Amino acid sequence: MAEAPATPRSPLAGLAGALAGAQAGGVTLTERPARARLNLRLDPEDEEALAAAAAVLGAALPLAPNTAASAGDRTVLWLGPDEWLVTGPAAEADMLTGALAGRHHAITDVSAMYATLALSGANAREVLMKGCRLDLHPRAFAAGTCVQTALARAQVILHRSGNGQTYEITVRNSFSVYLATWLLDAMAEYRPA
Amino acid sequence: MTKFSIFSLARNALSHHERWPEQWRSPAPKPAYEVVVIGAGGHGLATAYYLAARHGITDVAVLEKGWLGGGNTGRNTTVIRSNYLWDESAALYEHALKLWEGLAQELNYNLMFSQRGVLNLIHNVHDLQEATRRVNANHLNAVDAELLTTGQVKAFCPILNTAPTTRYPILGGTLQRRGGNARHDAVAWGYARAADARGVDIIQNCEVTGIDVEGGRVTGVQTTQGAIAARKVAIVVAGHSSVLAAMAGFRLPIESHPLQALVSEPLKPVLHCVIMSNGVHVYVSQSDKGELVIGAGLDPPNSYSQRGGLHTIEDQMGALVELIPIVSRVRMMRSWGGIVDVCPDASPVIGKTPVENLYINGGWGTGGFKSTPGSGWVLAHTIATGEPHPLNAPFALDRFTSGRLIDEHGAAAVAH
Amino acid sequence: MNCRLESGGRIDRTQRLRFAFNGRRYRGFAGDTLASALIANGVHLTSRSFKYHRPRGILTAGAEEPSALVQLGEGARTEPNLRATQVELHDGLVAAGVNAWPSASCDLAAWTGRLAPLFPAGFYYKTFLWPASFWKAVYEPAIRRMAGLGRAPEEPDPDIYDRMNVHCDVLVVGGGPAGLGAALAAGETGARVLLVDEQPALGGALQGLRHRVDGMDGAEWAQAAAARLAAMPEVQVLTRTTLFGYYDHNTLAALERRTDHLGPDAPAHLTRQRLWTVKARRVVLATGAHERPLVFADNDRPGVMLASAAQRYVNHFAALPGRLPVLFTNNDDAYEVAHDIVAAGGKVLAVVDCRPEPAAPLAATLKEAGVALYTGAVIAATHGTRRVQAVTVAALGEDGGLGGGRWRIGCDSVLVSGGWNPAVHLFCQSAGRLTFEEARGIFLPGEATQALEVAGAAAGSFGLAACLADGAAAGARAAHAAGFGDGRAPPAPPSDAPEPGAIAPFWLAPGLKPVGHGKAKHMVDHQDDVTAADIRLAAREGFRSVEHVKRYTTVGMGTDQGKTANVNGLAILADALGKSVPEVGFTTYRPPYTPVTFGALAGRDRGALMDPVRRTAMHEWHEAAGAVFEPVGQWHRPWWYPRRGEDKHAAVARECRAVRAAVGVLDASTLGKIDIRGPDAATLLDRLYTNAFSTLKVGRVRYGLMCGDDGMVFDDGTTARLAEDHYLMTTTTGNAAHVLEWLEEWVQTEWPELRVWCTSVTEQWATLALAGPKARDVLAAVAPGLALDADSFPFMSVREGTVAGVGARVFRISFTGELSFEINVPWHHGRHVWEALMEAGAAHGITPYGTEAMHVLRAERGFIIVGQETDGTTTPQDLGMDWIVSKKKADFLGKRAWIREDNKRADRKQLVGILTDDPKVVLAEGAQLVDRPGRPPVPMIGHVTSSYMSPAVGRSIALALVKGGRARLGEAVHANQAKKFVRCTIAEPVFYDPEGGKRDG
Amino acid sequence: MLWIDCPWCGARPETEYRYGGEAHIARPDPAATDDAGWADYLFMRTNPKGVHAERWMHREGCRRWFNVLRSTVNNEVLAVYPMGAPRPDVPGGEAEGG
Ligand SMILES: Cc1cc2nc3c(=O)[nH]c(=O)nc-3n(C[C@H](O)[C@H](O)[C@H](O)COP(=O)(O)OP(=O)(O)OC[C@H]3O[C@@H](n4cnc5c(N)ncnc54)[C@H](O)[C@@H]3O)c2cc1C
Ligand SMILES: NC(=O)c1ccc[n+]([C@@H]2O[C@H](COP(=O)([O-])OP(=O)(O)OC[C@H]3O[C@@H](n4cnc5c(N)ncnc54)[C@H](O)[C@@H]3O)[C@@H](O)[C@H]2O)c1
Ligand SMILES: Cc1cc2nc3c(=O)[nH]c(=O)nc-3n(C[C@H](O)[C@H](O)[C@H](O)COP(=O)(O)O)c2cc1C
Ligand SMILES: [Zn+2]
Repeated sequence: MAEAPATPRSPLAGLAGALAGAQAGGVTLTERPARARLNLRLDPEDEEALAAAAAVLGAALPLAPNTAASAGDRTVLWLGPDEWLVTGPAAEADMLTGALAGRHHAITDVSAMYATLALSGANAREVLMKGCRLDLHPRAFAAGTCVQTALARAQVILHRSGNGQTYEITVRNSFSVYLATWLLDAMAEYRPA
Repeated sequence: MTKFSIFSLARNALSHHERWPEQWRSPAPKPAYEVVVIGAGGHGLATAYYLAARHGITDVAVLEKGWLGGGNTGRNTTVIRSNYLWDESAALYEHALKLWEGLAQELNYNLMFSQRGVLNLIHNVHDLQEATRRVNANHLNAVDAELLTTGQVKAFCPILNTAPTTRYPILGGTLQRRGGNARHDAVAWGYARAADARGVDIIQNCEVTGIDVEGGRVTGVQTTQGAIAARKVAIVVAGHSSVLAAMAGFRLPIESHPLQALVSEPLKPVLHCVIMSNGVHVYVSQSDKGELVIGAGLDPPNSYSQRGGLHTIEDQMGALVELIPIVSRVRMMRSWGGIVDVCPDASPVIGKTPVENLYINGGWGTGGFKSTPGSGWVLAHTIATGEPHPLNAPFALDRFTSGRLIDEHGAAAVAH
Repeated sequence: MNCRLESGGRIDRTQRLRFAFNGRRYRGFAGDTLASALIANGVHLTSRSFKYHRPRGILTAGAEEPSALVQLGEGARTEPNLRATQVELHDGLVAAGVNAWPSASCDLAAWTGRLAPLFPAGFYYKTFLWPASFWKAVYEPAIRRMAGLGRAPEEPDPDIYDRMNVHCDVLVVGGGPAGLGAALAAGETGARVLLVDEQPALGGALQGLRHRVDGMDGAEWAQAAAARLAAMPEVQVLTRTTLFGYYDHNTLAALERRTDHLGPDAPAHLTRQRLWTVKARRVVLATGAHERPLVFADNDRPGVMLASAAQRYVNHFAALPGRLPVLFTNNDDAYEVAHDIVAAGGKVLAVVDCRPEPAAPLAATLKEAGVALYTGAVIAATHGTRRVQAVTVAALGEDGGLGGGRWRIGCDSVLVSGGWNPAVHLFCQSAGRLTFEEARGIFLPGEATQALEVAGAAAGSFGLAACLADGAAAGARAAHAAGFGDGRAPPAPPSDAPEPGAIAPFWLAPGLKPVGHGKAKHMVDHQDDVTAADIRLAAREGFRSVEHVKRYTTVGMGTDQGKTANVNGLAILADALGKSVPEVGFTTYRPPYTPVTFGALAGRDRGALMDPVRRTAMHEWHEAAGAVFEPVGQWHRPWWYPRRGEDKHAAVARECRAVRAAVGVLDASTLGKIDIRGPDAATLLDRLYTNAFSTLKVGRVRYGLMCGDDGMVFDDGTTARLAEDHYLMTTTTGNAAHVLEWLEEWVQTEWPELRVWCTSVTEQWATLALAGPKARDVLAAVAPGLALDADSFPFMSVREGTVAGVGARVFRISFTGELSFEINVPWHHGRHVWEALMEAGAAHGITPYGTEAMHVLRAERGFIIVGQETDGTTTPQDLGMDWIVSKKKADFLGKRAWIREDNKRADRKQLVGILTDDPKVVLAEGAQLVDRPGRPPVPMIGHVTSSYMSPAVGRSIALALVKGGRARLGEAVHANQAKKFVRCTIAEPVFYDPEGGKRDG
Repeated sequence: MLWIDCPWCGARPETEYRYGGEAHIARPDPAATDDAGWADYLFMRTNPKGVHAERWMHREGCRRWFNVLRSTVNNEVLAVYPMGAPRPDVPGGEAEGG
């Protein structure tokens, strides 16, 4: 009988070669490995729920729009006033479910729903500006900012992560090949000939 | 009315064209009229013309807040066709198309009505089913229509990219050969001249600011040029339908939206028919002057601003250069917007209103230019007789209460 | 004729360039425009006008050019209607004037000009009416042959384009003295500043002038300013970039020409042009002013040129517009042009000034230099054909007509200046209002409606010192308003330019004959051949609104949009109507300021990137298996999987048979999936679906129909109850996003009290539909832990388990009528599980099937497809699905609408089956049904919604909506398709396994 | 391009939103509403030339619905307010017709 494969298959598997070729020049594009992900819903006024979630996650849920929080290798992205995307170790769902028992909440496993691309380099912002209508200037889009918006013709979660050198673009699987192709096309002018 | 012809042109050339009379008068309004038509767009002017020409009612004023023909009549992409899905629509639009076929002669005004064929493209199975349904319905309604294969599409319009590798390949098309274009301004002017010649007063710069209703019956209008009494009043103001209805105390199933269009710089002829694609949202034809006339879908928010956003145009040009790659280096010369009055079922409202003797003709949304003669014809009938013509009876306001909508979204889809 | 000055100018004389124009070879220098290079070569005749094919030359030196239009380049890269004045010269450039055949100097269509008396404005409305049949056959084709200026390429565009979105605190449009001042002032505050200018270099009018700024040559000062801006980290400067549209909410759009000037050297990896959309906190419009021509008899001959353009050609390009020019003006400032020409070593024959006593400070100097001065005089005629050879100067009489004197002056060019029109285009596009200033005869920006300032000549400040000061002040103000600096303007640099001189607006110079008599044309619009007589004719014929006159005469409707024509035109109209200029008003300014390439508007959204192709986890497997894909919305779904030699029909039939006989597998991942959680989830579903979901047991699945509040069906699907407060809803592929929005809309806007969350999980789960009598066996092989027998896993229930080693949710539902399992596994493992099923099913001949087979299979069972059996006018009752409409629930969406009059009609269209008398005939989907064949018009009673050859039934089958159809089972009808009638019978809409026995295997 | 302030995410371009039409149209009690009343609710709209109370949903972002007062004459946004809140009074809020 068939076993589960050791690693999940990326929706971008078919573009592996093209991505490998996008590691030099003014901007680079890399696919991030798949991680466990949860969509978390709860009432932001429910202090106890917030506290319970924070206790499990090791970080308070970000309440300010367009922000992210992280603790260890876990990040929590603000998606809406009562919605977060938690990326972190697997098995968190059960802990959270336990912690939030009795409180109105929803935890949905979305570990297999997205691909995440990382765009870095001196021209990364410019590449994004070709397809994103938001103000990505550091004054308006500081490191740590995380928004849901449109990039080219795909809806994405755009997170200026770490020290701000990298933009992590999380996109639904079915759009990922399109978006990666679009990015590679937009990057062409910054790549060595 | 001086007859226009090559001979009158030649005769007037001798007097350096200094003896041409006015094409219409600019009279001051009389205190009262038998019929007041609000709105001197194509529909209002046609209504006045047919009132005079067919019903002998000449004590008519057409009141226009700006310049005649300056509403959607003067800003539409001029696609004319009658290949609508439902019987009611096909009958109305086909009646209009038949009138178009003799209109220039009737009005003695060259409307440049050009039956160059309207080609609707098919991009997926659903389109194909809809198109087949519509073409077959058109046949049975005695409206000309053809279902074309991809090859036939290519043969009819060689500049289309029919490669199967495009993002939305062209799987075929429907063609109405009798469809085409007309010169929009001339339609307003031709009707204005002919109506004026029959005694209709066309009063421009005369905005209606109020509608007088007594005991549930209309008695006249308030305007920026004073009060005007009238036995019957017709609201024919397209994008402003709701504003006028509110003056008479009722609401309409209508919302006003910007609809944009644009023209390219004039080019030597490259496109000899009208191309429409609901699938990728664009339609295009080439005017007799040489510009590509291009339209698309409407801007969603309600607005009376007669302007829209560039993003709508960006999308439509993406679609256009995919369909017709050779126009990629052609340039947009001017873009503009109109205010279209959209009904939930993409069909117009023509007939009585809750106020007695007050009639309405509106809700044509993105596609009423083609119906101008037919619409004027049936509204004139309705006003003259007090009862709807069989062709417009189904388009009464009460269909929204009964639920008997005439849903033309499939046929009207993008626009025009 | 070489008209290049020996020295001077800012061209790069070290770089010689070759180019060809109208079939002849010439040379120019780097830094030239096509126009300046032509002028330097003594070429003035460039092209032909639109209507009369009159010879046309270069009128201006910039964006406002109406007449020197060229077809640039050849082959796939050719481009029509470019202004020679804006085309930068590169080596090897090839161009030709438009609208001329065989050439601009000998144009066969020039006969139209000779017939001009028959072709006044709007002549075509008055003729070509008789005989009626000639319109289509003769007249229109002839008119169309005359249409257009340049030619579109005949091949696809080899170049690429892109788009950039940018935000800034202050956008400065125009890099002349005012714009530079504004950008410097704003930039110094630390604000994010974007400066755009359409020209290759900054400096604006300074490039054409000899004035000094801050002790430097003006153009040098501009370069120094550009360097200062470049050093400011938050300032970005875009040259060769035209701001063409000012939209709502301070959103603007600009077109950058990135490689056009490089010609064949353009690097392939760069996009040719870039569309910038700018969201600006504040905007400073420093767009300068356009000089306006004077309207006089035959003022359109090649060699007639704007004075400021001539000045620019001399000062900037070191090219003399003529050896023997005459200057015609109504203002003092134009004298400076004559002065500059003389200073550069050129000659000016005469200055003709329509004012009786000009007070131009330079008049005396010019006289000394031998320039004849005619005051109170006009040019009453020009002579020559392909170029001006002489003018007749005449004195103005008291009454505005010609007075006594006549002087014929042999000359080769006429430089005209009628004053300046502030470039208010963008201001007007922004919805700002204009005011009219009588003294200078100009429209000025008045009240603004968006967050903007206007500075410099665009605001009517024509003096250099004022422009510099204005700009700095506007820049500081704008920055302050955007939150930077204190709003105080930095000191403006000094300059040596004089204050602007006097002007007397002058709209129409009398000719030797009355306007419109004789052959002479007082040209107002040089591109469309609109004359002063045309405008008067329009007024005479009752076209009183300026908008009417525009449309009747086409003034201002050309590629230049009347930049040189409009103000003169409306002043002439005002005169004809006896009104003032502001009473007549102006026509609406619309984007674009100058034309914008379609390709640039399309940007990167071309070819495969025009719209995303959405792919499932198994997409590459399908590709490898040779699937033909069906586009469904943005998705690509396997349509069928042809084997070698199979056509569509054979492949689909094989797939159908496999499912009915053994087992097939379908990629159903595209179905929408929505996770619905919360204590009120059941209540929500009860309100949204026509049937009840609160009564559904945990672990069970129910099919539901969703209607709008108008009672019409808009989606369907199955919903499973996974827990008391947890449902999983499926939607149709095309409606997935719409249904999620529908749920959210009701929850957030109408029923906010409901405690429920809806989350899309469409792409969390890959969905594999395993169908056929052997489905259980196949699944058992890969999911040994799942009890699959009909009792443990009954129809319409859901189980969690492990499939091929992967955690899965398995639903026992069936869209084919066969025993069927829909297996949901995490998307990442979809491909693995698919392959595992293929392997496990190999022994049973497992067959992947596509959407077409799925359609056939479901139609055999009479299952509807929303959007195919429904069209937005179909109710559940019409579909014969009254059984799914709850009679118990007090209210749900759609219910109220069904008691309306229209829903009680007996002749509503109802879903039925249709069987052709000839079982081999497959009707077209979309065939119309009639009771009796006949010649149109024939009343229709319905239409075919689905139609297939059914392998299982062994004949063709169809579904249809037929008026009162349920009551007509067994009756004969006729289907009309492709103008033929096919006899059929109305039947039950279930053709296969009506008892549903096969669903349990 | 309109830029509208999502109450949560801040200023976003029109293209990120779904326009939701006239605001404050409550769904009437179906049992107590005649056909005309139902038509009113389904189809009749104020469509004013002037200030329009309308709904928007931040489709590409937080997916929240909210209300906006906007002039349909010049597209100026005069107020943004939550679903369920009453229409704010804004100066110049008179609509022509309606
Ligand atoms: C960009 C665009 C493209 C289109 N393309 C097509 C197409 O290809 N084919 C097609 O068939 N249709 C098309 N249409 C639709 C078509 O233009 C209209 O349906 C049609 O012209 C409406 O004509 P009308 O006479 O009813 O309205 P209008 O021409 O708009 O006339 C109404 C008049 O009423 C006046 N008015 C308003 N309020 C008052 C008042 N209070 N007092 C006095 N007067 C008032 C207005 O000023 C206006 O002149 C298009 C529309 C647009 C905007
Ligand atoms: N009477 C006179 O002699 C007279 C009259 C008018 C102006 N002038 C002189 O002209 C100068 C005016 O200075 P200014 O700074 O106001 O204007 P300017 O003409 O010097 O600069 C305007 C700049 O904006 C650019 N531009 C215009 N529209 C644009 C657009 N849509 N997109 C991109 N770029 C665009 C132009 O190409 C130009 O470079 C002064 O030197 C003034 O003295 C003299
Ligand atoms: C079919 C059609 C063709 C047009 N052709 C031109 C044209 O060749 N040149 C031009 O400047 N405008 C053209 N226009 C646009 C008008 O100039 C104008 O923008 C439009 O009538 C709307 O009016 P407004 O811009 O004054 O609001 C055309 C409009 C239509 C409807
Ligand atoms: Zn938001």
